[in-house]
Amino acid sequence: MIEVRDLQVRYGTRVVARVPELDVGAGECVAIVGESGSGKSTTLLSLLGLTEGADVSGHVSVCGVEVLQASPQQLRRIRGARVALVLQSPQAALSPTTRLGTLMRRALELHGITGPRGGGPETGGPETGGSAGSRKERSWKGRASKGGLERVMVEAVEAVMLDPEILRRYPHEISGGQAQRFAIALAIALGAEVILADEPTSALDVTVQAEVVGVLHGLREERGLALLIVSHDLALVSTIADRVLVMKDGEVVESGPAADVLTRPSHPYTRELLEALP
Amino acid sequence: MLRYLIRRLGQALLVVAGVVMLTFVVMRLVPGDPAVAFAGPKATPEQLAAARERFGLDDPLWVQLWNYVRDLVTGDWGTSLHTRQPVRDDLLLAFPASLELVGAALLLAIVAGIPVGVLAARYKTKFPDFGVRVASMLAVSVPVFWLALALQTVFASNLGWFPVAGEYDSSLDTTSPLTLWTNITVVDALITGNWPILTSTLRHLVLPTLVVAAYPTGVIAQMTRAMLIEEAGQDHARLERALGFGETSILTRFALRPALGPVLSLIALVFAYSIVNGFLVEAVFNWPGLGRYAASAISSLDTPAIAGVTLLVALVYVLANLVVDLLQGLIDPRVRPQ
Amino acid sequence: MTSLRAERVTLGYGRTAVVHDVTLDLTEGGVGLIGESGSGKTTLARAFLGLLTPMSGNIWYGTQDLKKVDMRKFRGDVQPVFQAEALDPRMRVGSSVAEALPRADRHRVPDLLEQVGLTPDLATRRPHQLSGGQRQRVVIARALAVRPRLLILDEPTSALDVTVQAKILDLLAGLDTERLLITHNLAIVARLCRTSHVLFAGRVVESGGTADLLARPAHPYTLALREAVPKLGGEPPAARGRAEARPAGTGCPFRLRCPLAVPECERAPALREVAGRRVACHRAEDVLNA
Amino acid sequence: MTPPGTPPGTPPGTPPEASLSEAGPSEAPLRRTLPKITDRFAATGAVLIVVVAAAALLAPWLAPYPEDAVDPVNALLAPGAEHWFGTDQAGRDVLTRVLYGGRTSLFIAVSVLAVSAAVGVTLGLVAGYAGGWVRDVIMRVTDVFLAFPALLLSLMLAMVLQPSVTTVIVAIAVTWWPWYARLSASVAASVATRPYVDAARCLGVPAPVIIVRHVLPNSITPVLVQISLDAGGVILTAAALSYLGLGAQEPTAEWGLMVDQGQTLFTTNWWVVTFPGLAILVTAFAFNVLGEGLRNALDPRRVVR
Repeated sequence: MIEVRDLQVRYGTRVVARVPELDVGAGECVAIVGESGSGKSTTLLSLLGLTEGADVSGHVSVCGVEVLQASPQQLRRIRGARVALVLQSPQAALSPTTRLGTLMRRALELHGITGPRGGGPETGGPETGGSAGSRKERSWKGRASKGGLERVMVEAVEAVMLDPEILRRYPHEISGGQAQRFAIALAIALGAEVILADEPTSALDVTVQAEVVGVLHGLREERGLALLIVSHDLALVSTIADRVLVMKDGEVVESGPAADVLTRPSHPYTRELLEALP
Repeated sequence: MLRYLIRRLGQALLVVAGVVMLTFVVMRLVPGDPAVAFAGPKATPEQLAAARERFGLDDPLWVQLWNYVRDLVTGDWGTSLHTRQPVRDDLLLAFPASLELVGAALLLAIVAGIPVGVLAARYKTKFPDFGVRVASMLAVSVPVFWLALALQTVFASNLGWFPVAGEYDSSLDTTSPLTLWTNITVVDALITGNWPILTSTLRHLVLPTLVVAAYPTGVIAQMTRAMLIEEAGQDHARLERALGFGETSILTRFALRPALGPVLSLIALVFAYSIVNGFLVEAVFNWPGLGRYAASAISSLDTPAIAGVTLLVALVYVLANLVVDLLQGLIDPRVRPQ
Repeated sequence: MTSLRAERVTLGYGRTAVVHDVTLDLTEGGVGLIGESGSGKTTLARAFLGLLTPMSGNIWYGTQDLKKVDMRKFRGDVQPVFQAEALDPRMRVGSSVAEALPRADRHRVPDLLEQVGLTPDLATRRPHQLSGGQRQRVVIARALAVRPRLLILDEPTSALDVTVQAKILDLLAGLDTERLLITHNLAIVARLCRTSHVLFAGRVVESGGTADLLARPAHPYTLALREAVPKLGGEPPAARGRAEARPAGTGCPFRLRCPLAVPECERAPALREVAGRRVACHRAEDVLNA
Repeated sequence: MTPPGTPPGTPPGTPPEASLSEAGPSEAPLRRTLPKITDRFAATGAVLIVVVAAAALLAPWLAPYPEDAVDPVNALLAPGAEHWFGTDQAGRDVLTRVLYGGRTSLFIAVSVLAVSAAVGVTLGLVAGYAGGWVRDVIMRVTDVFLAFPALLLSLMLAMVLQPSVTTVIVAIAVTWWPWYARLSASVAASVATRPYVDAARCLGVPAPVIIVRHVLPNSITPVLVQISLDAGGVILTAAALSYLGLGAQEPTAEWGLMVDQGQTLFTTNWWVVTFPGLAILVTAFAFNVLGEGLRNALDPRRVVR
């Protein structure tokens, strides 16, 4: 799903990230670990062409699209619809004056989604759940003609264990963990195949963090989504990642299967990180 | 919600009370005896005493203040020294004309300023942005009285495209007299279907409206641009980009609404400012509004009239701010009182 | 030991209380206040520093009410270490430290900086020219300048990278002052505090010896906190969807999230003695045996 | 409690850890491209102001004629080699009057801004730092003065005092300070909640010292930007007052007064009104350009840097 070779991101003459190789296949979870200023978030954003003002070179292929050569239109088509982004700051990442349901509907309409996709595990919920959902969706806006769209929305929200009632709320009315789970719900609704998560839990309390990570992990298990997580928390990513890249000062200092990196770190910086853990 | 409303109303009342006090103080400070001004320079001592009695000038200061407030509340805004009419009646005639001019100008400013601000934000750092910024800075830098004179000279006196002065062709008063309802000529003409006066008023409105609109258009465009650029730099814009929305769509569908809050506050401010700014324009175009009334009041040291105009404008300011504060909740759910 | 004690304090801003009826004793060996966002822990810290007057209840400094204490003496005894932005961005850090000293003692600035492991030449820098770890050392140096007996540490390391955190903790652990540590991080409490209190929704839900408390929690929230900390190579967490549920009205504030909740939890539990510590839970015994 | 993130937009030269409160990457392009234009704006404004100020200050040397050399024979001459801007109805050289008028305008602007910033910022800082009822009282008084239309209060004051340049300064300053009080109060209130202010309080630093040492330097930037944006407004208001006959009086050279006296001649002798009007426009524009440039360059939101 993601294939990166010799990626280099520069602001002016300063190289902020250099990644020789990064691959994420379907159903895989890869983590980039590093401290502040290591270039891990830059790497993530460059995969969607969102590093404005930066000079990006190398080869980046996401869902079969050559990101660095793609036209703005091509990029916009994969953004959201095939590759979803979950950002660090929960509520701040949602427009303050837009109801969550409105945001989701606009995103769905933008990508031409009008109803549930045929087949697929996401539409095959149990009968009772489905009818409960349709009752809720009707009470939500009372427009039967939009039923298909509403159904996608309600199912997506329920898949991340949120009450569909949340679609009527504004961002400041929900908690940090709910905001992050809603961001994931957006990915589900749009049928994304890849989720890029930039420190998805570092603004959250530990007890909430477990839930968000749990949801992400569940999606990967059940729906075969590819997951690329950026985090400063080695222990956290060790619980869900297949492979880990450790970055420091813009360079990848170590990479490999999670078990190897954690048990037999080859780079002194990785050892330092491991020792700093409680 | 109710508690917020009461608190906000209380605040507004406090400000109005302060304005009344301040007006009173300044009026007491005005040199020249209002009794002399009222009774005339050749008045006998008896006439003067009667005038002093009439205005309560011999009472202690706090009694005078009390009487002043009581009169204001009961609708007695004093008698103008130069028109010899109750100030309230004068204001009821002059204010609608000012409102007509400022209302038209502000409407123009909003309709032009906000889209132009959006355009600048969309193409920030590019040519349209540069053009909008320079133009809006020119608009806020131009002295209104000079712009009024210039437009009047060029488009009315020299080219003759628009009438030079007045609110409408006064000969129409005899051919198709206007029935007054709201005292706002455009509205009255529209309600009563008085087309000759309506078209004449609209033609007379063009130049003064343009002049009064210059400043509000400039600041509204600047504020819209600044707030939009700030919103588009927020985290949520990054998520919207990541969802595949284009820049224009992010600005108009997601950033504009939160950005409108500050713009709305600005509009309230500019509204009051424009009424006063309009004074200078009214003087040039001989528009029968508050400005013309105030100007003649000033030249005749007509304190009750000046105080009336000041109070009225302050009231409008307080009211505009109150309305805008309550409207904020409609635009931005975050400031919606619980 | 500087005795500082909160007795049934309720704290808040305006009319809204965020800390309810908390009684706390700062005893020897370091005291930890554990809580997540919204637990009221920072509000409590501000009250202990005399920056916030309780809505009800008292803070005792020795035998005196903090409201009536000679603040000059108190300030020399109790100093804060805040997490971030604790240095004036416009000021050279040397001047920030010097602010704590009487004019005659300004010459101690280089010594103080060395004491916290900084080179004295950094004194002429401004905060943004330093790294986060260096800034936090300056903050500690300033607090130490008045030779306090008690440091109130409010998330002293949570804004720092993990590798830097460890070094700041070493520094703090080596200081010969008493401390009240306020944090969400269980690991650093274990390191710096002999006793701990767990705060949830503005109430103390469990107090006791830190080691004991973390080894065998008696409150389901303490247990949940401990379990939520990811372990290297541990199992992927499972989502339950209720981590942020906040019930309205009276009753145990944790009941909607509690796996052990029973109808009885609609009634607010009082703090009671269970297995050598104080717990506010009807089912503390069951948690202990779980 | 924001844990470390990795903002890619960290400006060069900052140590990596210094980027905790960093702006996101979406701002990176802004920061990279805007300074080019803002610097151009600020620089253009500054150059224009220097030119205007120099022309005003050096008027006695630059002006081709004495300030009020009346010459009725040569009244209302059109612009030409002798009189670049023509002459007015009294035969005075318009260029000379415009140059001298700059002195009046700039003097008024500087005085008004200095007085109102001193009063407004002092009250605002106290209000913002103290909070509670102190803030309420100061802010309500401020609200009253804000509700007073600036031009109208000036008119009333100009009636109380005799019309003169000093009257204009007092009148405008009375209506101008509330803006700075309100602005600095809101900035100071947010600065007052910063941990470094709490830390200073915990060290027992007295409140007035905290205000001067910590709150003032950290809240002054937006006020300075506002002042530069406002200078144009003061000049316009002063000109308007003079235009209404309530400001500078003959024979003082003042742009508003010149427009007032020449307004009946606009159709016939355009130069008498046009040049003083343009002078007001250019000066106000210069200050606005500078203020805009500063606002963007200093970005009040990023006070820290």
